[in-house]
Amino acid sequence: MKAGKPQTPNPKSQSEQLRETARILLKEKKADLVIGYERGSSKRRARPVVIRDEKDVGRLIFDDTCGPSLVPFLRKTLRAAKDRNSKSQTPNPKAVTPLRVAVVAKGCDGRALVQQIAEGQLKRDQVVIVGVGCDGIADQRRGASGEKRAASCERCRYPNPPVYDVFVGEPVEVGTGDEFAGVAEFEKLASAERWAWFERELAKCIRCYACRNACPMCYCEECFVDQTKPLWLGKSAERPDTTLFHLVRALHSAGRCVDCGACERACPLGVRLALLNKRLEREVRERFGYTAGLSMEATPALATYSEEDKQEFML
Amino acid sequence: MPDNPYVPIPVRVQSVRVESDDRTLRTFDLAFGDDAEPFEYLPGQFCQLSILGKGEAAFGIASSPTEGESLRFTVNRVGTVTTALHYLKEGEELGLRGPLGNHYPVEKFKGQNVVLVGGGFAFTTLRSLATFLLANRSDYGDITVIYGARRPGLLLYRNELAEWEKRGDVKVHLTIDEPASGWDKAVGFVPTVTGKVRPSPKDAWAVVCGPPVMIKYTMPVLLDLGFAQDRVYTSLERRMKCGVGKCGRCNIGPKYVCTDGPVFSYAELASLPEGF
Amino acid sequence: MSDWEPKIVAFLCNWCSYAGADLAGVSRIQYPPNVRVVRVPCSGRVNPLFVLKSLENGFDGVLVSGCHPGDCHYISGNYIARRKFATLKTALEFIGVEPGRVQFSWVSAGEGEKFAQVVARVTDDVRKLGPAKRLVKSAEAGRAGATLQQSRGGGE
Amino acid sequence: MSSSLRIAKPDLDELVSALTSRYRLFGPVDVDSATMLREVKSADELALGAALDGPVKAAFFPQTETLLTYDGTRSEAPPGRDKPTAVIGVRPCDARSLLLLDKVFGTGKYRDPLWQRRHDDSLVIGLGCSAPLETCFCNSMGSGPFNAEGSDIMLTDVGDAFVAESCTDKGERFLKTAYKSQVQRPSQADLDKAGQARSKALAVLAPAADYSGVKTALAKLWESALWDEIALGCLSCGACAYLCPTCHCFDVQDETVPGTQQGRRVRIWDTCQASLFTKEASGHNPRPGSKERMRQRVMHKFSYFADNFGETACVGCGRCIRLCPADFDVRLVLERVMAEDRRPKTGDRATKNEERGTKKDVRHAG
Repeated sequence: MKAGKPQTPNPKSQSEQLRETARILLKEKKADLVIGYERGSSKRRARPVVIRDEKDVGRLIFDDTCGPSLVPFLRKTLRAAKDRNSKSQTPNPKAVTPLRVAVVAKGCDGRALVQQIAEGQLKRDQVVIVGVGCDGIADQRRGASGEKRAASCERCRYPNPPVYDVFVGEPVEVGTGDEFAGVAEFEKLASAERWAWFERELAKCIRCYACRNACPMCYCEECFVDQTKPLWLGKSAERPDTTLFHLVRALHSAGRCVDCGACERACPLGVRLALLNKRLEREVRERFGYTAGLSMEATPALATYSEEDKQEFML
Repeated sequence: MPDNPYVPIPVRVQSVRVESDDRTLRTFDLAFGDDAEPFEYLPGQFCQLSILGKGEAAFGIASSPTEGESLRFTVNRVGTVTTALHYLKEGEELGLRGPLGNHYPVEKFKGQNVVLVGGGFAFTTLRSLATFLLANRSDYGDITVIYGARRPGLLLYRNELAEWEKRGDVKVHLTIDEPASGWDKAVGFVPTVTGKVRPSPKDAWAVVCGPPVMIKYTMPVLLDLGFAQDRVYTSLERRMKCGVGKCGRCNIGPKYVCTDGPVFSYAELASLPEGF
Repeated sequence: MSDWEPKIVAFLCNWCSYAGADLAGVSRIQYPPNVRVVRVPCSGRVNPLFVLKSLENGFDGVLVSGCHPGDCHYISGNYIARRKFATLKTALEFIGVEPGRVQFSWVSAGEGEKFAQVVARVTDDVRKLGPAKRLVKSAEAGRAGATLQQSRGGGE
Repeated sequence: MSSSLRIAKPDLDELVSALTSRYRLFGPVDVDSATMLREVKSADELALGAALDGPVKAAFFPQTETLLTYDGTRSEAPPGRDKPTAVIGVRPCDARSLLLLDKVFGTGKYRDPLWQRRHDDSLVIGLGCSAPLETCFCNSMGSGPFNAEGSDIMLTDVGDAFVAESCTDKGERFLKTAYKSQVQRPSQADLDKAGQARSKALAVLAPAADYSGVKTALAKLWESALWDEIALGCLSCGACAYLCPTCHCFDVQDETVPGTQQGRRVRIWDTCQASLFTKEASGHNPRPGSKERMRQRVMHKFSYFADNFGETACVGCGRCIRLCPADFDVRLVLERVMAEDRRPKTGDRATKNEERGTKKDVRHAG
């Protein structure tokens, strides 16, 4: 936790409390397994871990290195279990209780889970949301000091998950100020300057799709870039192809993106991907009055309409 | 092959005909230009056919080098490239890279009996092999062809099959999956028919080509009949791009289908993890 | 560039705008010949990817046109489309694609005159912007692509 | 035969000029948040000493490369090169990776003309690695931070200068004939500093792990449930493969200029982790899931490559760990593979465990 922030009253660290929570969930069979983070390849990195046994809860950690969204790993785990059930020799596969998975969720991850539920991708009773208050993930892009928080965390207004089953630690105070200040600042640039900025950023892209695969909201069975009939997009790493990929990905996540920043952190070359998403988030909020990941019932903005929608841009 | 194995040589469609009654298969005879270098190949090898702008796909050569200079391919329409190929008309040009891969061990077959077992549209390189063996008839012992398809109309090269049946120096056993009107030959799956034909393993080699499931069930039949693992050959298919062992997608264990294959003995496959 | 003429693709819905274009034609209303029309069943059918691919493939401008709100043959296709278009327009302008390259309109089957005006307006806007450069791939592919690639070599 | 030179840092530009007059020169360049291999014209562009994020293979096997250009049904290979290629400032792990790639592209029945065009007569100037990272394991892969294998010339940073040593005849010739600046020999102090850099690097690096049992173990683990477990910790993106200095798989695509019959056939880096990689036109996929694809990647590097070329296709650069979005650690995979091989066999353990966690075990997702 950062210096300068009020210490949590509980003398135990957030990680310790998390381990205790996981132990109880497993012991009381409230969850079959817990997906969380463990210390990774260095002391400033964390990696996803699947805990199945109480005795291993000691591996769980939570701190400002726990960047990756666990939602893709949750989906993967649920799918693997489903595949196994359908292949298993059980006389009545339907009698097998579906796997119930506890997942550690920062504010943004909690919103992603809510959005997945709203989009019918996840059933609420399949997951035990272990909410954690999050003070921001350290910016580990090259050249960053590691002290600063990642861009998405800097502007985060949802440090605590909107929905949870258990909450670990103390809720984190919600930041103030304009979360779209960065977007507004960027928009002051001339069109050509903005284009130059995106060109430079996207020149680094190697089309590895780490951003897409790490994104909690990118769950299409077949991504448009993987379709071959027709082949929508060349596979090259040259600029027009990479730009189109990121542009379409941003459009697909408009009104769904929870600005968790997982894409930016996943990018091995530090391409700043989230700014465009943030701009579209503002558009959707201002125009359609919708914010992703807050309601399990509301229809996502781009899947519905209002007759009163503004149309000043139509000829 | 030219110095640059990625550059196709232009070939011309000499003739094209619909091969199956469901029109999903077309057979092309391709001719080289006058200044083309001699194209030397043996049964079992394949080529990459190239429609510039659409891409490339690999096809076993269905003709035999004993038949003259043109090359024959039978193309099943499944994807982008094969669809583009199906639109080609006589006289039009396309690109060709090859011959690629290894071939059936026709040298080893000399003086021996050969059993060819085929299923469906994978009969292409078996046609090449049978034609090669028949053209050098005196070099080989008994030749047996067992070939099946779902329906009579899906058997490839029906005119030639009829000619072979008339020859008397090759035993031809044709079969279809289910009875059909006008069909007076065998009915049943290829593995079953093979079991009934009971080709002798003595001084014999077997070559099996067909869909994976057919190969899977035919192999044990042949082994039960007494064929040794290293005397049964098959030809494999995998998605390919480069065809020359570089692009890295057609491997089965450490072997590349494009350069170490496509022809493998059952003994070789048994030592590989993925198999067919 | 003096002989350059803008190349514009127009995605027109089958029920209104396409009929509007037709009416403009039979009424012999003059409008610039710069548009190539793609007829789509509904403006809701226009995937933003169609628009982006058009720009990538070298069109200088894109017009998408459908039925007026309330008139959609499929009840709500154009309402859903309106949300998509707003988002697409924002995204394009944010990353620095010039406003005016991609435009949207409602043209009914009876508005031949309006169709002509819309086309004239879009053509004029795009002409002022000049040939599209951002997002364009075609200019770099082909033979140019070969030399380009060599000069850039590795690292990309 | 080996000669050594002292190149004061301000004089580096002379070395770079000597290189660019004869070669297309590539080196590490800082591009905002990443260090990529880019073509360089002058020494001040170079980010020497930084851990290169992009792989060095890009100089010889670019991510997107024209195989041929076409017009209608006629095609031709791209034109020949103007100059051979040189790279400067690459770490020894990266320099060594080029030797492994040359086995793939430069040997066998078919040699790759595009690789040859860039790789023949190339010059590799390595830079001794004085700051190994936590993710580095070159020493476990039979190399080391100052290993000269693959380099023609090796630079060592001694503070205000580099000590340049030739490691091959080619490197020796270049230093003797091309670098014409007044020749300085390294002082004893320089050599001492170089020695200190070496020992410091070795001290930083974790002790070498013994992975010699991996290949034998892998041969027994084809059907193991281990692959399911390992695959759970992977996002199936292509970051590892694209950034790996020895991964060489590629896709081929045609790109036609719209409205014409002209275009180019390009090859583009591809990854065995993508489901499309082996998916056939019929829809059949011999490697349908992330388990099969993960197994392929590990098997290819640590078993098949050794079968075909006698070496492991890994130089221990650690990019696949350091830059992985899920912090997937290939070293842990190797350890688990060996551990699994040592385990007494008790039936299909993991599959049973998955059923509602009846048995107790933990598998971390990496």
